[in-house]
Amino acid sequence: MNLWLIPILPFTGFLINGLFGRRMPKSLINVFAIGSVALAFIWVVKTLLGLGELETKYVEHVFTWIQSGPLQINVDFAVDRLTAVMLMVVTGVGTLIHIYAIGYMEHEDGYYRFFAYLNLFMFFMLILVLAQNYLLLFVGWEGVGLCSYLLIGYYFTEQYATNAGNKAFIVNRIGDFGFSLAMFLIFRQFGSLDFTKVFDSAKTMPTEATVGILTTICLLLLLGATGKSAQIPLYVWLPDAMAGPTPVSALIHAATMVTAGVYMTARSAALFTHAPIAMDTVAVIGLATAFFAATIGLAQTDIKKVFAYSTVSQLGYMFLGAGVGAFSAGIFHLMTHAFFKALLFLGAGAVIHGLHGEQDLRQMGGLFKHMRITALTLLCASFAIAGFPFTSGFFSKDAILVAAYERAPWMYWLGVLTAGMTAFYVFRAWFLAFTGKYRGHAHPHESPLVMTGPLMILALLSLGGGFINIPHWLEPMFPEKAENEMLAWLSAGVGIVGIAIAYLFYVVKPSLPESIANAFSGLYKLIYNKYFIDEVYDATVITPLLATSRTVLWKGVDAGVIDGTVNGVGKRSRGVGGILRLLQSGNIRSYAAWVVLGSVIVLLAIGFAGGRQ
Amino acid sequence: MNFLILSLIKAAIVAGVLLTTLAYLQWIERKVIGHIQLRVGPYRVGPHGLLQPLADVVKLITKEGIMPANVNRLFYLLAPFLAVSLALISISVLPFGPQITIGQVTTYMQLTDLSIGVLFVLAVSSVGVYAVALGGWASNNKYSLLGGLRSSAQMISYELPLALAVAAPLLLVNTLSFREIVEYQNGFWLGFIPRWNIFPQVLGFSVFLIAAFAETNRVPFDLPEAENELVAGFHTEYSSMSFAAFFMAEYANMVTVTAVATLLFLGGWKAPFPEPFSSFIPIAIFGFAGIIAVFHGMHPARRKDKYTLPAAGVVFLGLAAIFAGSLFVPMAQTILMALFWFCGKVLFLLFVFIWVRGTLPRFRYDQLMRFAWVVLFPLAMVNLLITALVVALESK
Amino acid sequence: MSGGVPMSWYLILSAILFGLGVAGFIYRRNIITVFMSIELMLNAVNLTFITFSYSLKQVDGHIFSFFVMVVAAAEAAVGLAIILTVFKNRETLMIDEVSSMKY
Amino acid sequence: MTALIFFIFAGIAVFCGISLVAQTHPIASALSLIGVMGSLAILYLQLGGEFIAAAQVIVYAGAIMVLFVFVIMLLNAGAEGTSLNVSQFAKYAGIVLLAAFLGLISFIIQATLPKTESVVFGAWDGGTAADVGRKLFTSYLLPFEVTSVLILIALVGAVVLARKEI
Repeated sequence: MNLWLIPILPFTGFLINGLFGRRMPKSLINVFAIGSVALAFIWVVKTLLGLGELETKYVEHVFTWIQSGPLQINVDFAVDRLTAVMLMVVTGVGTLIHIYAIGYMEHEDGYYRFFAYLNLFMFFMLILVLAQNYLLLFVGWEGVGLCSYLLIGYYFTEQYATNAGNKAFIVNRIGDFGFSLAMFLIFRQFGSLDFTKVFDSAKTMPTEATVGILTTICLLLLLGATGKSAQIPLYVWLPDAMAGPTPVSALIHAATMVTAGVYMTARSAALFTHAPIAMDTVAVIGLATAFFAATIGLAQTDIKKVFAYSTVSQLGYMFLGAGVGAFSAGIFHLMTHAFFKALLFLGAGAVIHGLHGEQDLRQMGGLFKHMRITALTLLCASFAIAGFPFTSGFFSKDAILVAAYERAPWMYWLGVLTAGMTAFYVFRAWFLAFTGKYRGHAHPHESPLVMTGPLMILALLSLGGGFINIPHWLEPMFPEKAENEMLAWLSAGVGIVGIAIAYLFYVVKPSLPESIANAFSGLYKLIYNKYFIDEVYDATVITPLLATSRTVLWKGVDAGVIDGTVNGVGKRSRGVGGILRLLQSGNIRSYAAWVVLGSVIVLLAIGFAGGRQ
Repeated sequence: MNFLILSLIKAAIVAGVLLTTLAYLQWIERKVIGHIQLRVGPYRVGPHGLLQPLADVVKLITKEGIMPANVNRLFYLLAPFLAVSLALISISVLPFGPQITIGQVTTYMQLTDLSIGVLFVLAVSSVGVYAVALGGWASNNKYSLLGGLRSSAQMISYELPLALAVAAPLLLVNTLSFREIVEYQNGFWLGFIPRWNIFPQVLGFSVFLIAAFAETNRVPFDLPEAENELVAGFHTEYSSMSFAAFFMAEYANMVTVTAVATLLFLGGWKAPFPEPFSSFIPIAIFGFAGIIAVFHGMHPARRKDKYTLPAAGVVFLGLAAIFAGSLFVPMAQTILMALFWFCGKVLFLLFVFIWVRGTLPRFRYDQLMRFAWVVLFPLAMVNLLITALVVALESK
Repeated sequence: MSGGVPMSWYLILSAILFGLGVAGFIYRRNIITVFMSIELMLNAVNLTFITFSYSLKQVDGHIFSFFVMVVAAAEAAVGLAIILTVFKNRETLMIDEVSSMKY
Repeated sequence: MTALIFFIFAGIAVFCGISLVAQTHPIASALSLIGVMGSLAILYLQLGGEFIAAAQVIVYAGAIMVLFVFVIMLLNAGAEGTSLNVSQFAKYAGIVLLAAFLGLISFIIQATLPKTESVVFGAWDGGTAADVGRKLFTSYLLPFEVTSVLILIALVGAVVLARKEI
């Protein structure tokens, strides 16, 4: 089926744009960038059609990468139903966002660079999704991290952007550290990194033998996932990552890359299901993140920050789903989230584009009449994320919440509360931006078709995406959970209540939020400043770390030990060389004579030591 | 010891005939060039200048050998010696007739049959450069040096297309022995087209012939001795027998090259016509020539012709009679026919050499080099590749 | 004795030629002569290849010496080009006088 | 007969080798080297290597040495001076070392090789052009191709080096 073609196509685009893009006209860059991704999408569709029902996993061996003793790492690509969903989401949404970026990035410098990075990202993301072993997955995992770093720091002339890039990279390192350790343990335990082999042997192992090691592995994997998917405690990089261009926020930091952690957890479901403690941890972390980020989202004024925290919160939902064993619901939410969150970001990007770079909600308002398509599509996305009945969010979120209720009712109630908050802050943003009077100074205008087109397609998907029955499709891999109509309607009701409150606060009585904020000023400040988490990290981790590095590692180890050793070696070498250089007369004949002397000695040795027979 | 005696006899015959031929080749060349230029050529010494070569030899031997000042005596004398011996050495592996039996003795009409005969000739011709280069260098004369440098560059350059052109027919015949190469060209296509290599290898033959002109330093490639710029090139300073040696070497090289061309491309001693006709052709030619000579002797245009032409006519008629007589002695016929066709082809090619000299102007030096590398070399390469491809496809 | 020559003689001849090459390399001053001494050594080695090829009745030794020749040809082309350049820049062929890189 | 030919040409080879080292003029050295190569070609023939003998003459004597002679003539290289500016070590140790080298290697050759093995002309003729070609284009095809690339590189390198403006 030539699976290798799927990642290679964007890679070709990357090579062409990266190497020659500087000299190419924009239209040609567009052709290669969008063409390569669109071709990849078409190839995915063709491949999936060709593979049919995918009752079993389809594996394709490309080449053997590492062969050393028992360690054999192949570059194998595999497609099963989970991968199929991810492939469709990544290439489909990716294509739309690429198209959107043509319009959004039109006036930016380094146009070719942007698209080259974006194509490179697609390449690594597809590697990640198609990988058939942990190491190859890790290659994609690190590659998307690299591209994320490059794209966050896209405006590298701005200090905040480079800082945000660094932050994302460093925080991700902590997670990757956990992931690496998990891989070592997996190899030590199972003797392989291949998914099929690991999961098969994990299934057949006796429970009591595996509990400890598997829990450790799963917790370490979880650490990796929290880094990539911005969960507590490593979520801090994602809001800052909004420094990148908005299409990047949509593609990488909403739709695809940040869901890699969820994907990886679902991929490792066979391990997690054998480690109940790890499962509970996943669920608790997911729920806590969902709730926590939602509260922060209530008070943000930057439109992209609102959506960023909403992303963190929704990712928390996915982990909650995975943690309570409803992997299929998690993946389902991953897909619908990709639709509506990409739409939210792209809509926000359209708004920012229309306002010439303004991101503050307080400087907006009344934009509905200026940009109707954007407003309407954003409204669709907002309904979807709020879980309004029969939109995509309704199905996927409620599938998770129902599964959570099965696990523990308090999780359900907390989730429902979060859902209410989600509905509130999303609509708060919508009302602030599109209703009322315009408070800014720019001249708002609607975006071109190349931007609104993807918005409309995504709006359709956000509304109707819930009817794609992902849990049923994933049934062979992850057993479906029980359904409970009642609970679903309840959470939807809470969502509608949240919308209503937002309407009340920001349309009917715009003075109300002010008074409430004043009434609970302490709480408001806490939320507004994101619980001072960044400051806490600064004080507890970063400052001590910097101090230790400066005093011990730099002054002590580097200047003292390492430099001392190197200089000492150099001095000794010079001393020895001073003696040896007497041999180096610079006269080629004397060298030749030395060679003859050497051969005479060798001949003598042969003569004495056994030349005679 | 039979082998040694036999070899000595053959060597003596070949050397005698060859040296005479070389001397008379000079006469032929002067005659032909003369007639091309509407002159009569040598005419004084002997009838129609026939004794001219003899006179030349006597002159060259008796002249004083001049040694220029400040030359390296050894190299100065070594150069002409090398030239003539290398030129003559290749003749030893060239066959000029089939296997024959005279009385008890069975032998080849060839000094020695080497299984790598072609390589041997190439090797010897590649060493031949030294004679020219050394002669030019040792003369301690700037014209000679320039001539020597030019000729070494030219001979190295043209050796490539030459070797490549030789390689193509070798691919067809799959052997390096001249004898087997000739045997391969036995017979006829469609009963009347001789199976000579020249027909599949027209391009190869052309390249070979052109490169051969350059290898022997003949017009239009006689840059090493371009008299209008370099006086006489590498042999400016040579006189007497040394000069004669260079001169002889040039003609010997011509004979070698034409003989190799004959063997490789023109079927060697094989007759160009099927058997019953080919036997009568020499009789017809010689007879006709004799009759014409006798006839002109009867009606002389010049006074001397009254004696010379009938004499020549008698000689030709005698030759015709010998060929006619040989029809009844099978072995004699084999020998004579082989000799006739081989010498005929070689003489024809030699005539072409002289003809070209009488026709074409000299190349300029840069044109000469460009022609070798830009035209001849690629052509030879293409020819070789196509031949190799065809051979590979046919062997499937 | 009339039948043949001991194989070792060929090898000793090769050693002698090799030694002569080394001597030329050490004692001669002209770059071209030094270069030719190297060629002499290569030739000596070729002789051993051919001799052992005869002794083992295998053609591989011939192949090796063939490769040696080809490499020698390449080496001569480049080496002589270098010598030409050196002469153009320094007007000398004496190996001792080309020593600006010394020390 | 074999012994006679061997002695004649081995003698020529050694004589020419000595001449190569001893002559002061490069042209003389070059001609001596050609002499060595020619006599070695005869010895190759004796050892059954008819192809390699021809190649020796064509490639070595006919092409490589022509280049040498050509360059010597082009540069008009004269005889070198008599002053031997040899390094002290090489000057004194060289001769002794060479003598030791030759003695040792002869000793080892004599001691190691079986005494009975002798070379007879025509006893083995596995070195024909056909044999060499077959081996060259089957077992040694890759080295052969690599050599062709090497030649190409050398060609380009020589052209670049010998250009006028460098």
